[in-house]
Amino acid sequence: MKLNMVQAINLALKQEMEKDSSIILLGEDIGKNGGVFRVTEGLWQQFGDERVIDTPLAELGIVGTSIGLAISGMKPVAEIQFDGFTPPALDQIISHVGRIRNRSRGRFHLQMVIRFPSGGGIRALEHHSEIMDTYLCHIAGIKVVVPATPNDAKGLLISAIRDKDPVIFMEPKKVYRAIKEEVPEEEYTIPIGEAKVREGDDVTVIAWGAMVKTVNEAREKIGDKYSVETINLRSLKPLDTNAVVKSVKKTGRAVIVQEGPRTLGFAAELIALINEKAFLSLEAPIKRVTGFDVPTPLPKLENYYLPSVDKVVNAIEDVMRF
Amino acid sequence: MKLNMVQAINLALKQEMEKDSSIILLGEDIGKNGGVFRVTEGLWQQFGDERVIDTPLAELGIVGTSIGLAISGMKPVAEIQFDGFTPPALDQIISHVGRIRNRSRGRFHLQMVIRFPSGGGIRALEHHSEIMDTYLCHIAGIKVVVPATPNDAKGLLISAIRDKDPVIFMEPKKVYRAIKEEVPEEEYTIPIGEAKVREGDDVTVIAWGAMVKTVNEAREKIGDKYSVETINLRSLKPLDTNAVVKSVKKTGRAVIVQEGPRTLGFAAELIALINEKAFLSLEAPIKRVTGFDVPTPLPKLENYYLPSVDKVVNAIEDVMRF
Amino acid sequence: MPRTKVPAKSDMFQILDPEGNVLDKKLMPKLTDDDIRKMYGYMVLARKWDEIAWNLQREGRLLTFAPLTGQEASQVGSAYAMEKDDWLFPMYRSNAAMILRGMPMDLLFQYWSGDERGLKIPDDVNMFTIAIPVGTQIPHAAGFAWGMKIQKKKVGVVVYFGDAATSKGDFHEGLNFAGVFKAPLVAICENNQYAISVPRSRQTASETIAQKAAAYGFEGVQVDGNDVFAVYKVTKDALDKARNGNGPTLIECFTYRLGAHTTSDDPTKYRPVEEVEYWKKRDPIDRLRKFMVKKGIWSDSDEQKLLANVEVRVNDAVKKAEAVEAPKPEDMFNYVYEKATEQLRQQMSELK
Amino acid sequence: MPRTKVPAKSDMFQILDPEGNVLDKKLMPKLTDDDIRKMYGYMVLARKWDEIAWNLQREGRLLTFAPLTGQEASQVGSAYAMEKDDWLFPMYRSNAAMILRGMPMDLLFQYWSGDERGLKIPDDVNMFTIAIPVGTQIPHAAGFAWGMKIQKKKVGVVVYFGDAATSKGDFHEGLNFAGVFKAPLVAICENNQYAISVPRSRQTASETIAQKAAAYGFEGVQVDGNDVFAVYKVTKDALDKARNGNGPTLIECFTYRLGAHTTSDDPTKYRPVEEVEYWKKRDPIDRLRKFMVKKGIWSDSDEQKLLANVEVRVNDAVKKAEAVEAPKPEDMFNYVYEKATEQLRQQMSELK
Ligand SMILES: Cc1ncc(C[n+]2csc(CCOP(=O)(O)OP(=O)(O)O)c2C)c(N)n1
Ligand SMILES: Cc1ncc(C[n+]2csc(CCOP(=O)(O)OP(=O)(O)O)c2C)c(N)n1
Ligand SMILES: [Mg+2]
Ligand SMILES: [Mg+2]
Repeated sequence: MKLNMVQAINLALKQEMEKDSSIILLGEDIGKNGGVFRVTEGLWQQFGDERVIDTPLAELGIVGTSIGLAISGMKPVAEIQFDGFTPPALDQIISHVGRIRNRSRGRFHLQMVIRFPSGGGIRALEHHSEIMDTYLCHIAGIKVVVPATPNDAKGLLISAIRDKDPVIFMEPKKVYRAIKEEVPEEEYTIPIGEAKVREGDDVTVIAWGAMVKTVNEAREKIGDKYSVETINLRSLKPLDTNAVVKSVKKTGRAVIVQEGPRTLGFAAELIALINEKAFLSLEAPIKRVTGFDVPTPLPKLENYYLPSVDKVVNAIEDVMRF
Repeated sequence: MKLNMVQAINLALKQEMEKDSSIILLGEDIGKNGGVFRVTEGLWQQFGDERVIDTPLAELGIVGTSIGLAISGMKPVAEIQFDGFTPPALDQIISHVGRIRNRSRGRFHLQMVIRFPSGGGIRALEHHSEIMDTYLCHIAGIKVVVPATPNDAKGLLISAIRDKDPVIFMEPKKVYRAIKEEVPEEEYTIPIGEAKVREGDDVTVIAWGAMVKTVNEAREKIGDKYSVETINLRSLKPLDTNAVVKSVKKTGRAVIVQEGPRTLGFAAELIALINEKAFLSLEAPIKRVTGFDVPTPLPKLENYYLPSVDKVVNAIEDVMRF
Repeated sequence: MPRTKVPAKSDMFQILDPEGNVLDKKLMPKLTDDDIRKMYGYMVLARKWDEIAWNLQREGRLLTFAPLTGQEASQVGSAYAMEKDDWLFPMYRSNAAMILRGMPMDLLFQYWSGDERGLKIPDDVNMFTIAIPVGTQIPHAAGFAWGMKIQKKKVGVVVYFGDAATSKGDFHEGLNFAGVFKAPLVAICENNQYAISVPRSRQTASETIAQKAAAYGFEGVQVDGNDVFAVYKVTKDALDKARNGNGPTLIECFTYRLGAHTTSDDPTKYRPVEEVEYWKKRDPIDRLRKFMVKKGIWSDSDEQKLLANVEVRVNDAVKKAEAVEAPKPEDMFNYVYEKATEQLRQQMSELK
Repeated sequence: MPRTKVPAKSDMFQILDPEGNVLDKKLMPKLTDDDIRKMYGYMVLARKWDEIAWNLQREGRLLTFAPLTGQEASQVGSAYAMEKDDWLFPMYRSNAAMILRGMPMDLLFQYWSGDERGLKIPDDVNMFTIAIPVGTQIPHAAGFAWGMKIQKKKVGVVVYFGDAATSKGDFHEGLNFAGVFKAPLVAICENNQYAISVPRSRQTASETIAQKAAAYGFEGVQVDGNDVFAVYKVTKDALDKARNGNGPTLIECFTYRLGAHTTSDDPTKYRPVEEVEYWKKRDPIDRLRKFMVKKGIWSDSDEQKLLANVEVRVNDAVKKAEAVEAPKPEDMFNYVYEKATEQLRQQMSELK
């Protein structure tokens, strides 16, 4: 079955909800309207108003009540309408979502998912193109997952819904309808914490979310000039440190492609880890290709801000020539 | 005049308020009560209820109205009572504080300071010992300042209040009363973005806030065994990249001591920068001594969590022996 | 002046009925015929702006934007009640109010085409930037109003937001501050019955939005938002009260969004045709025109002239906006701080 | 049943006057003498807990903690009205309610001495963990109550918070959700007149807290929080209503914190002696004792026995808490996830 990411996510939700009646969806406009990106299309019609729930416009309330719903025995899958509207929920996520298992010494845990469209590249208004991974990956006690393809999305979302810990699920909106690929009709899971590696020998290029597509295009463009190993991280927390370290030990060179602002982006953490675990293998400084430390520009300048195929190619060249 | 950090901050506020009647303080319990750490003691009595303002308990409201106050021509210095209560204000900080100059193309700017007691080490309750630097340093358009001593505090706070851009001022509460030092009575400024270096030759140890004291103690303990260069960053954003790079180029070895959780702590950014700008000088992997990726434990275990003098000493030994 | 008792939709304040008749002459605010024609002109202009912008968006010349068709009385009535020194804090759907208060239309087009330079509000326009995150502008406006009070300036502050914004903590904390500090704030909720697809009844169980003011210790008024005179009068009174030091007011303009939420929205998915038809009969522009015609201050030829005039003005603004040269990439670095930091200067150099 | 009209402190619901006389026999809830003595016992126990904990804190054996002295009726009256299956969402000052609902006192001591193991609430106690960040527990409770409704369980949910919590967005968004989804929630605001040093009047301009319920479309009641019977009755009615599917209630317990905000606080800095004296005369424990003595169901020797008994029980709890071996450092890693991640296992190994 060829599906795009929107369809793959929709199918994962539908199949899990059919199996487990404690799963409910809540968010803004996810019901009759099917979500602003149509991710929940048809689910309200199938599961009704008690399981696909339009909420008041209040992200703190959505996440805060999801905590209570999870404690009560439900399995909430909350949608935040856009990345840029997750900050109102950050207090509940930082102060509670990541802490309730710990604070209660395991009496309570949160089987819940918070999913939202993530990142730029669709020529959207202010606050509709943000990357939130730094804020979220710094928080202990939560997991952070970013699919790069429809296939990733279905398998990872099913894992996320079944996970006994709270999972943040960031859906690269640039990819939503940009890639179609074969996705199994039946359910399957992709373990959270496992990267996907496409082998190569000369240089390791690491990316996640929408940047995986950019990296793949760069790889095409480079062709046979260098043998590029690419890593699609798929989850940022927990991270597949082994895959990263093993690869860099082999290639000795690394480029990291990160969509968000540079300072304290996830690339910094990857560089720190490689420094710690593969220092002696490094033959060149690790290069990061990232957004800039400015508010995400509006569409007229967005393309100058986002990492492009050319920037990635140049970075690979730089690292190889070092 | 020998002052501790609480007194130094109090004096800076008092002197600036005497000079500039557009400066107002707002926050919870900062008036008659003088603040839970007594930082604003005596200021309500001196400046009255219209300039030292107890607000409702609402951190979003404090920061959100401060934005409006700043646009109206006031210079608000907002206090958040504890680090752990800054997350309710994160949306206003992320979505607006860092963006208003940019969004309005310079028509509006925010001359405002958000200050709060920061970090652990005082055997406090949950949410009273957190380190927020990652969340804040990732945001474009704001500045982030962390004094390590009373002297730093006075000079940096005066700079922050006079800065035409919004400044986050994190006050290491462990240091509040732990150090007394000579602080000039008259006003003076310390430029935001300038680190303070104590020279040495063998290894660079970088810290900020309360960890500077820990590092200084480690340096004492190491004595003449190694010549340690220490850097007190003083501001994290903008960062004194030159000071860091110059030092590591000289010593070839670095240890970074960070109070907060490891993953995506500010140490990661420093490692990324050193990798980029001083790769060839590095003789050993950079070592980071940090808090763990767990919710800050309650006091019974806090000391196992926080970087200690011994851990710093061990890290220096490790890096030297590499 | 009749004010809404809490909670009672039937007590909604009205002056003009849908047929353009004045319900009670005593309620009619002091407005010259010229004022009335001006207000009408702004309403028609705003609707034309929507129509032209919608087409531009369909041609890919604008980004997503939010039309206000149906809410013209609510915006023009309230903004027209403002004095020169008053300040406006808009939301993303406040084009009519912004234009009335002096925001150049070409800048608006520039902004909605994805260029931040469109939000460089001219220095002599007392207006803040547009808030996209729902409700977040309310504490800004409250703080600004409070600042006016501290500085003893007699300035009223108007902030616009939708019905769904009342569900946000920002609404609550902002209005609570305004109440405690008696800020000269007029908080205008344009209750257009929907948050995208979510109806007002799913937004809150309170019968009216106006009654939420009780929580903050000041007055709340529900007004017929399609009645430009009622909106004008209620806003003017609230602004006078604010400037006189008597604190904030919450005004609920009971209205309806006749079109889509934005250019990305298909409202037929979530609301019945009959409902839209019902509201079309209460169109605020028709209502005011009927009044003017009955009063003999408006003719068919006035109407034709106006329609031609607003079309030219909007099209001129489009032309002006589209003639502006593309922003330079460096532009994204120039307003992050007063002075670019070393880090930013370095990043800027990577553009080349 | 007399309910507070909005806004009117004088309409506050009362049953017992400060001298222990029943104002109106018809209002008196059905409680056996044994019930009443039990309630009194919990109130006295809670006060003793405070006293002993205060001293322990001064000796460095406890961290900062928040005494509830003065608020015993508000907590015991409401918690005693709960049925076995009901759930409690506490704040940091809810010790009396927590103990009454089955939280072992030694665990509380352990928690307040800085050991998270004290918050492992026993499986058979229907209670959530303590919220330190003000107001954040309100959406949790609203969500839990909503979950009970979805699961068709007849369970009422009580959440406690202070007067200042009502200023937070969490209060607003949580109660608004509760109203929209008709969750079986009883939201109890212990209005003890202060947020640390900030008086209620600086917290909000609304005359009562109870009237804030109007914003969410459900009932708000102001009750004399030092009158254990009034609190009991209002809470019981609200819980019955909740379990019967008739939605949430906001209860404002009008009370006073007789002691310091916490062990770190010096209340003489911000409030007059006379005010404290006024409230001491309305002490909820004295009031109930006077009632019992007048009714002939309490004697001096009962009092002596009770005092001795609570002292022993509290001291035993202290002993038990202090006999627990220190937590192991690894403990901080064991409950971050269901299964420690590789990263955490590595970090744990650094402890050695
Ligand atoms: C905090 C936040 N959440 C979600 C959105 C996405 N969104 C944009 S408009 C809208 C509905 C707003 O409804 P209302 O406040 O009634 O204003 P209206 O658009 O009807 O004028 C939503 C959900 C947003 N802009 N901000
Ligand atoms: C979000 C947040 N901000 C600040 C604090 C610090 N603080 C602890 S209690 C308190 C006052 C709370 O007052 P109230 O809600 O009336 O409850 P009370 O303590 O009086 O019972 C403050 C400011 C906090 N715990 N949480
Ligand atoms: Mg609306
Ligand atoms: Mg209180």
